[in-house]
Amino acid sequence: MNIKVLYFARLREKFGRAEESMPFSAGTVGALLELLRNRGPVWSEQLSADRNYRVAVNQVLADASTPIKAGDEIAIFPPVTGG
Amino acid sequence: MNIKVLYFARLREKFGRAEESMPFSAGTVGALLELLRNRGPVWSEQLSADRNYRVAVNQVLADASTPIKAGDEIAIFPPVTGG
Amino acid sequence: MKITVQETDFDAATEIAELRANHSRTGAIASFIGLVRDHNDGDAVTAMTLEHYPAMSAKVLHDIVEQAMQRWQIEDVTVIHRTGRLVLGDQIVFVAVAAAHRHDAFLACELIMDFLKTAAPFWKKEQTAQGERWVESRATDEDARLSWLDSSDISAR
Amino acid sequence: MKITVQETDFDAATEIAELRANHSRTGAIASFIGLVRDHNDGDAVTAMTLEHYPAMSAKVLHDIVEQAMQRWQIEDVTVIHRTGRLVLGDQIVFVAVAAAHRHDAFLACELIMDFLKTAAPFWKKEQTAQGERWVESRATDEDARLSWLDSSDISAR
Repeated sequence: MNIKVLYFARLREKFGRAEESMPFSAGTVGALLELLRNRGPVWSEQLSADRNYRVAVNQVLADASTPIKAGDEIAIFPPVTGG
Repeated sequence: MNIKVLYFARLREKFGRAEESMPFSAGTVGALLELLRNRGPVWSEQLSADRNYRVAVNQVLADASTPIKAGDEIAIFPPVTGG
Repeated sequence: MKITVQETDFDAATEIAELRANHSRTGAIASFIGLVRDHNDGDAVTAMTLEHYPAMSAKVLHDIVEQAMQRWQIEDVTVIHRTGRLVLGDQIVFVAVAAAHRHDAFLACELIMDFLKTAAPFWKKEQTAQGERWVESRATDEDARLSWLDSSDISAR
Repeated sequence: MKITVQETDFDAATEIAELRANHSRTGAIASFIGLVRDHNDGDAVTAMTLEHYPAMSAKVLHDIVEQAMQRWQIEDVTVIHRTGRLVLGDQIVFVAVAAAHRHDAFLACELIMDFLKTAAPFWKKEQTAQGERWVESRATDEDARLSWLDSSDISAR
């Protein structure tokens, strides 16, 4: 199955991409983060558990246990600073 | 000595006047109120101690013990309802 | 600081633009507009007349604004209160507070309104279907004023 | 209810006039404008770029406004958030709440801003004399959000 992953703000810059479509076998947000951390030092550093970032699944805030299914839109971003 | 007394809103209507200049021998707000109450039933009723009204001396809120001197401007009015 | 009592209407955007001018530290503007609404105490209201004590009203508004400026970090404040005859939907009062941070602006704006409601010498006479009547002061307005007296400067809600 | 995320500027008076139209029960309008200010964390700021997550930002703003409308007696709400490049003094965000009574309007307006600051997916990148930098989120904003969670509907400050 394929999912869409979006990155915003500092993470978009660090990862050098705003979005990507990627294969992902059914799992959770936690499993996706683990997969991304294995891409290399920038990824493992920015997405380490002690970093402050948020994950949304289909535009709703999620946590590590949130399930991901085919076609979902996952967004990973730093704490928000609007207003 | 003479003082100026102003009346506002409901009290202005009840007393049939917006302001007056009146002789008043040195005393307090309490003494002035007693003098006004002696003018008749409308005055004694509107200015009775259980009625809710305010007195200002020279545009500053006062109480019964506030002294009044020659030339002072005394205002008597209902609780405010602006805004 | 701009404090005026006037019969004429005001334009909120013009006032806010003036408030912002020359205050580059301003990051937040909280403002309030009070309007003549269609009902009060259960009766339909069509219009009202606002009376004030001219020698005292602007003075009290100044005192209130000074209290707010001593309590929070405020850049500037505008207060406009109208008098005379007003009809349904008309603007009655405008308060705008410019500050570096939003919490200061919100608190100052609300305090100014709460104190204005209970201390500034204005009186409303409403025209209703049942005739004219002087508006009664509200215990809830006095409660609102009192709520500011026993709270610390920056406190939880 | 009007909620927009846009690059273009807005005019507060136009927005307030639209908010008032068709709401004769409205006696109070509390509003807030957030501006680009000249300093942040000690450095001079000359401009900023605001990025957002388009599919999510308006959705979150809607959710926030719904929460406020369930909590207080609110007639109508307008929220405008700008994105893109903004310079010193530019308007960033506008929130206006129309209600019968002022306390409801003030509380709703402040809650919407506090929740927006901590939940709506917008990010600021500032241009300072020291170069570009992403704005850091503030613990005080999170504290402000939390302050709404354990308070009753009409509570002392």
